[in-house]
Amino acid sequence: MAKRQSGVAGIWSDDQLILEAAEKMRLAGYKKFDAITPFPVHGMEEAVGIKRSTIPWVTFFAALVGGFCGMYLQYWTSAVSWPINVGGKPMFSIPAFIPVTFELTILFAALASVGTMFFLNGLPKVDPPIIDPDLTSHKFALWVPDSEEGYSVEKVEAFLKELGAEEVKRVAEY
Amino acid sequence: MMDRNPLILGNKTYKDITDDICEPVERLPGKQWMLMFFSAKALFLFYLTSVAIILFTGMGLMGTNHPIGWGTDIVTFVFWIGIGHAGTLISAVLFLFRQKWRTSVARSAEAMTVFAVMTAGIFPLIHTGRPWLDFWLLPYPNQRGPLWVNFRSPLLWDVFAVSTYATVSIVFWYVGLVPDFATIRDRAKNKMRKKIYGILSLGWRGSTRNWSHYEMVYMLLAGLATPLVLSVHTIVSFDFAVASLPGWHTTIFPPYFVAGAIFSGFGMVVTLLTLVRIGFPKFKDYITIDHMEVMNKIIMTTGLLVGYAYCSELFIAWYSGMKYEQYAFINRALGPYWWAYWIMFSCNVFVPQIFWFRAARRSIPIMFVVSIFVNIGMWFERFVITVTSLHRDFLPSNWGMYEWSIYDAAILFGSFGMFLTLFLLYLRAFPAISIAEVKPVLYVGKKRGGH
Amino acid sequence: MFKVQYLLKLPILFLFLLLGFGCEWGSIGYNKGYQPEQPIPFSHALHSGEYKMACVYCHTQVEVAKHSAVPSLNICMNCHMVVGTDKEPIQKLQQKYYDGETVNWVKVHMLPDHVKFNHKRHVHRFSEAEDRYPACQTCHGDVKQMDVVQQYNSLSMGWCVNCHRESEPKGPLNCSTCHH
Amino acid sequence: MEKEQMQTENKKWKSLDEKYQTPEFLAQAEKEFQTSPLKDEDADDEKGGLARRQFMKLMGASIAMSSAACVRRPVQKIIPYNKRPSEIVIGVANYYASSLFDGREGLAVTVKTREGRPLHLQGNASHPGNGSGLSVRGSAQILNLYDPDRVRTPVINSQDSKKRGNKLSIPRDWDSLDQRAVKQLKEGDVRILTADTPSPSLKNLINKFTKNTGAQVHYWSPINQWEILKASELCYGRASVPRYRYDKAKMIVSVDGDFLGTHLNPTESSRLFSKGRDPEKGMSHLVSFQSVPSLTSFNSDDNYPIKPSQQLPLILAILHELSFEQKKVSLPASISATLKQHAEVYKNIGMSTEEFSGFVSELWNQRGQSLVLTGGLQAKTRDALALQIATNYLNNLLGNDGVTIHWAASLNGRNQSDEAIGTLISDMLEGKVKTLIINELNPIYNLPQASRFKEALGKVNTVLVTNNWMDETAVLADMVAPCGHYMENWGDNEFISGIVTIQQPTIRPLYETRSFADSLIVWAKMLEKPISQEDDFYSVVKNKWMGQLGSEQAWYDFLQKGFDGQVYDGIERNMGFNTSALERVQVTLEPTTLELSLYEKVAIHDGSMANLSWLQELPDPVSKIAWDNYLIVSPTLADSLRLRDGSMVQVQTESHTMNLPVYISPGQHPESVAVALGYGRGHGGELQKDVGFNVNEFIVPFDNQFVFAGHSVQLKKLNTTYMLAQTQGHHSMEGRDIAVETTQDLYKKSNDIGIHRHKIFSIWNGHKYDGHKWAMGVDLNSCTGCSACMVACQSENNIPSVGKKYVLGGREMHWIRIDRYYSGNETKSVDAIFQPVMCQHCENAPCETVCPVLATVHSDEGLNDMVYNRCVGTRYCSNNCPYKVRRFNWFYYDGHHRKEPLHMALNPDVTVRTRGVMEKCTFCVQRIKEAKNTAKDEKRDLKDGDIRTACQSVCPTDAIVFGDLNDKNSQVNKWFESQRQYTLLEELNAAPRVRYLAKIRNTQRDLGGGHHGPSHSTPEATDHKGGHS
Repeated sequence: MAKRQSGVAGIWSDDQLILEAAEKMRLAGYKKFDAITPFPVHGMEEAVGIKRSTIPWVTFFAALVGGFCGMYLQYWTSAVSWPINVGGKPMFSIPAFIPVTFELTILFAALASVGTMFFLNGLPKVDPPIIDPDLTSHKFALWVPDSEEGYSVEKVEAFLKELGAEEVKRVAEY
Repeated sequence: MMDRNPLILGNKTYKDITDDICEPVERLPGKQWMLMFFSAKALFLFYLTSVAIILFTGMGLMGTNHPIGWGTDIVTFVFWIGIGHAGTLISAVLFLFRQKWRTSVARSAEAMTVFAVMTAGIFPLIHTGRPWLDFWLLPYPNQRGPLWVNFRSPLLWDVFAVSTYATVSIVFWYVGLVPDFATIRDRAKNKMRKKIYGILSLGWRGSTRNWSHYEMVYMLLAGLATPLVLSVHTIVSFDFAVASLPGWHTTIFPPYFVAGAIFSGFGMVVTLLTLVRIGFPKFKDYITIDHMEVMNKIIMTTGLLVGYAYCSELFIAWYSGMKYEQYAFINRALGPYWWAYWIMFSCNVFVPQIFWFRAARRSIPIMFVVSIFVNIGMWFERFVITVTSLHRDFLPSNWGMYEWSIYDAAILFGSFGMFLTLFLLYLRAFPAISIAEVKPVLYVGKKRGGH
Repeated sequence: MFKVQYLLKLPILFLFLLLGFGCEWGSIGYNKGYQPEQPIPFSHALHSGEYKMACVYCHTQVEVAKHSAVPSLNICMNCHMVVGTDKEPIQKLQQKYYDGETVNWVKVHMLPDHVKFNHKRHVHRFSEAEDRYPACQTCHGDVKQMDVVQQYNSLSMGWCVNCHRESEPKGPLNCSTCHH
Repeated sequence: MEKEQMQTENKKWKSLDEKYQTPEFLAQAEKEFQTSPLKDEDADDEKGGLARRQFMKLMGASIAMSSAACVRRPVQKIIPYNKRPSEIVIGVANYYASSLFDGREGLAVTVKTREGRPLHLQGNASHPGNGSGLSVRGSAQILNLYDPDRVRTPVINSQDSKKRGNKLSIPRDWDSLDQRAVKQLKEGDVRILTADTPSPSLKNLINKFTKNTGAQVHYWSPINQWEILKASELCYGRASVPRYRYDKAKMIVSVDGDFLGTHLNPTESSRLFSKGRDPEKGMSHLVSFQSVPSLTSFNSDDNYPIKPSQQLPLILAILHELSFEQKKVSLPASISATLKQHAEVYKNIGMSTEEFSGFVSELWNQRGQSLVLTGGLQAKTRDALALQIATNYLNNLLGNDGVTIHWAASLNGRNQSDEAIGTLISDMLEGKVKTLIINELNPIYNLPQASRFKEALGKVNTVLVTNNWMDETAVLADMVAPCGHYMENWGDNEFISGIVTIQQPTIRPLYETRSFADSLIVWAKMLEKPISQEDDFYSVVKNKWMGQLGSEQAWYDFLQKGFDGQVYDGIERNMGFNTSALERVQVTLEPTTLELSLYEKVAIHDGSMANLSWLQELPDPVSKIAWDNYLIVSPTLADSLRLRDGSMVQVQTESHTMNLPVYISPGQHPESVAVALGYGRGHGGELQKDVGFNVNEFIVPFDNQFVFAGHSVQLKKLNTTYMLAQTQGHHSMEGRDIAVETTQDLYKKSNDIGIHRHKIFSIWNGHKYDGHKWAMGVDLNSCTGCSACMVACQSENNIPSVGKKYVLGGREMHWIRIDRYYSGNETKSVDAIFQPVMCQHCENAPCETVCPVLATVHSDEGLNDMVYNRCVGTRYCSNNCPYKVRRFNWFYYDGHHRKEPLHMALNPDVTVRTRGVMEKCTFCVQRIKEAKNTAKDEKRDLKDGDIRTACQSVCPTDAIVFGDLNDKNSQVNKWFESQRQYTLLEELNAAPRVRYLAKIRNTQRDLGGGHHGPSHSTPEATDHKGGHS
């Protein structure tokens, strides 16, 4: 994601049509192409050939760390660092320590998930170039970067037109 | 399968949706909005002044006293936190249940959550005797030994619960907003606007890879927010339930509080959305009368749940055989604060029963009035729990009355100024309906128009 | 106690730094090293160091009272009726004494009003216990070397508490030990 | 623990040397305290100090943050002594034995001083009178000393002498005042109006002064016992007020004699009374007939509300029953006719014939060890003298004279009468008086217009007042000579004949004051008619006692011990009774349908110390109302007039009409109402101004006496209400086992107090307390509810007073409060039970668990520590405290304390709390530490009794005991093992370290209260706490 690439984009204005086009493109052997849509189009992931996101694992482990930190923080401060007799309760009052443990579990998990998402999606980006302003409103695009195996502008342009793109754009930097 | 009404009315295209929703953000505010905003702002400034006077002079200006250590501040805190719950519930729980109708109302409900939690969060901070030392509630390393905090105190659980809830709510809300910010960015004609929304959108593109991670995270957040939202009001209820007072020390409190929170939250959503519908007539196609009806059904249901909780409290007090508990509940209903109890009971249990009638459920004026009653009732519920339990506890020699002062009123009503100011600003600056979420449900309940 | 725990502390420390309250971690704000100028340039280095006068000669009540007390002027005059009368500060001191006035010394070691410290107890403890500490120097530093007295320790609560924790037999760690 | 230091450098205390009294010197002296916790800003930065504190208030948070930026703290200064007095060690308290008169009774005290400031008072434990006990007013004398409204220099008023209206007060020095005074004194026709003094030396001086100068002295005080004196003179031939031995009496009958609260010497009386009330060894039987509910009636075993007009008939009915019905005695014929008329008065007070005859039989059976007591303001009807004579006769018939009533050990300093001032007034009116000296009396306030005192004052050329306040009388005087306080002046006091207590000053006079005795010496000398060889009263006292005791060493021993002599403790025989006195026993007071009594309150008395916030803020032990007086009406009367607490009524007697708020009290007779004196002060202090209502106009001058009770009165309900600041709004226990009581018979039978003992278990073993384990026991059987502990606690722990407005708002700050519950039939007579409640120091403290910042935690000795400086003020602890003993600083309350010189009364060992902080009873942890330090210094273990908490040490009845539970022999351990022991709210398992001993009532009745009582009453409309609207 790091470097900007040049490439070719084909633009559709119907989500059903671009879904079919993406399917065809994948079957035609394109691997690095991507669809750009204003909203998540149902079935597009399979059409473009993207595997299930791995973020749940991150969430799971972050939750474990959060829970552990929460409980350990409370254990250490209450029973190790400075044990104080509070209300005649044991120093390590496990039942009373559950709520904070739980909250930290959730907090760690949520923040880690979002952080990972940002990381995987390369966000935040400062002022990235866009292909077409309508792609976040009502148009849909298929984008083939120059890193695609056997990439050539003309070939891709032709293929996109063949797939029914309403407009094909050459993009210098994306 | 039943035929269902379309979620979005009118023959809209994707572009129409974008245009409709972005419109309030892109045009200059109307007179109506300005009037409301400046009224709210004035109230907000009044609120800040009142808080400043109280901080300067002392908590003694409020009505709290001995034996009633908690009053308007805590009552209103619980009230606002409760209101916050509907937003997360709509966006997270209904998301998990795949309730597609949530898409039109989720954004505003979430915004309401965030602002309600912000409004609520002020109260525990200012209710202390020395608010400038509130940071002592955080377990940070210090030069006092180090001296930590008491993790056994429900107030500390509150610190973690409310701050986690605020954080996760804001993150959830913001994650939802990112694609919409990108939409506004791309539509922007003005450079400044493009820049601001460009920063807010974090450079969102909308590629399928992005959407794939995004949807996954959205679901995960929904999954995390659901137990969180339940835990938060559970923990708020622990402030009372963990204490030993008759009327507080009750195991029913967590579910009772959560039900009450959903109840009051939906009440507030209905209040706000009826106003949004009036303010932005185009939104009527997105926030349809069907949406409102569904929410009214929830209000009625949760109202019954709350009513069940009231009755079960009374039953358990009698059944427990504990004289303090029995007295506390007799005193609630028949003691000096009987009026608060019966305001609570009527507003929360009796009034929503009108929603058994379909006509009432679909009548904007009726639902508006009912939602206001619900919120009044829910404030009184917290008042009843907090004040009437404290004012007569174990030793009759200590019994007393709450000394309601003008500062209590100022703080209570002023907090609405803060909330409304934020909400009105939000309506102008942020897309009030989730653009990216509404589009996929455009054709729900409709035949898809071919090209 | 256990070395492993020090390792386990690390993630917590990290969390705290994240919270951004690390600023109170050091001895910042506790005036360690505070060394104000005094109205009369009294030198502990001279009196206590060179002339080897015992601390209690002037701070008479440190062994019998909570407060160590800065000596009243008549104690100064025990010697300075005759000693050093040619020096200007001594003349000033004498003048004040005869006028029935007193000297407004600048307070160096300050505890807040809500801390009740007992000199007597600590001095006895330090000089009578088996693991003898130098009674005054432990907290006040080597005053014998100081021309102008300076605050040697942070006098923070953590500093107090750690000494109560680490010394044998341990000092009490109740809140009411110092605060009431 | 008490270290009574000998006073060696006497000159320091009583030097009249002006050098020590210049304002500069005083300012310097105050600076000397500035390193103590009293002042938190440096003294030499006077302008900046306040601004900085404001800044701290506002910007606490930013300061806390900015500490990270290494900002230098404010520079503080240390200001050492020039020459340190040898007895002063900074930080170590000195204790001095002394004595003072609290306006009602004389008390031997121990004065605690720190760095030369008196801080706290306790009773002198070895004194046979009040012992370690101290009255509410006694403790408050500390505040009196530092009262900011005291007159600070001699004052000369510019007066229109005819009208006596003050135009201008000019502060002067003593020289000019003395010269003016002496000039007037030389004119002759001098009168002195003063209260009788218990000081033999002063009395001697006064006598010499009158002899040498021809002045006349009139002994009077507003609340005096002339009728007792007169009756004893008529009956026994000697005028004295006897000392009653409540400890020796098996049966005590009080007809409006409130000996536990306001009559004569209540502190000593309470002490003696409680000695005869041991449930294990046998208890006296106290029967009260009261026209005003009082501490005595609430502490009685059986009580009957009566009207003032029934007092004398009741005594006569008893005599009738004894002689004519039961034929135990035979009476002279002269009185029989009178007796017959009133034989059946008991029926009017709700007693059946059997009940009354049983009561009289018991009295007869206990003859020789019983006591019938009448007196007090409530008994000052027009028949007051007849009542006393009849009572004396009854006691005589019962053989109590000389046994339970000691005439040999009389109460001194009470030889004063209404007649004396009556004579003075008529002399003044006749123009026989040229100069009048009024010593520490305030007749303008205390007397009604009808006494014509003000008018008479207009006919006096010169009025000289020796007083500490510019009060109602002083503003009308030509000269005011401030006379100083007990703690500034020397003296010797013989409160009880046979035992003389020393009065040592413990501070240099704060202002330019001079005692009355010194003034007399100076004036006599200037008149060239000296009354003593010595130049000052100190020398007079010292020489007198050195001579009497034999040596200087004996004098120092006297100072150290505080008193000398013995109290008569034998049995007087052959008292004789002059039956001719019985001729005066005539009932002249006609009963009416509604009668008014004036009475005095425990704290306010005649209003002479009304400027003290501690006394005003103290909830009255009987009504629990602070900052006001009110008309007490019975519930029955309130019902018929539809009155509620706080309703205003128009009160009309023959002499006066005014509007008063109503307080409904059980234990009041339906045909009798009462209102307290001492309120509605006009001059003499900021604090007392417009507090309550001045009801002195209801006093009626009649036949050489002032009549306080028995006035026929009419009430009219007004449609306004008034806020009464009551600290306790609910008076029924609601059937809960809170203040537990049982009857002696039941207790003896079952050895059990009849409450449910809960089985309590824990799921873990709990913390161990291996060192000390502090605990407190409170004996409800001894506690009379006198509230001395509340004021002592306030003094010891720097507890602020908050004022009426905030008491109304439920924000009073007392760390120990006395709950008062009623039980029984509220319309007839009720039982009341008092329960002191302070922090219970629970082992499983509910407050600690909920504090988020560890501001309240447990110490390893089981104390519930409250750390003010850690508290952020969530008030959660207070909410979760089942006993509601925590108090919150809603504002900066130290404002009043700081009004100089009140800050000097602050105890430096206890932190002054800031705004927004919770506080509560600490078990006097500073005293625990002090005692531990002393024990360590002496290289010994702590003994039981080394530590006495402030409340414990002033309790006249020893109802509070404090100690170590790990010490098997400690007193508190014994109490904890007692059969009567119980834990308040035991079922909550908070495991308090305070336990109560149940109250035992020596009665045959079935007690209504406690668990026997009504189970659940429906809550009524409002709680009164926080006032009535």
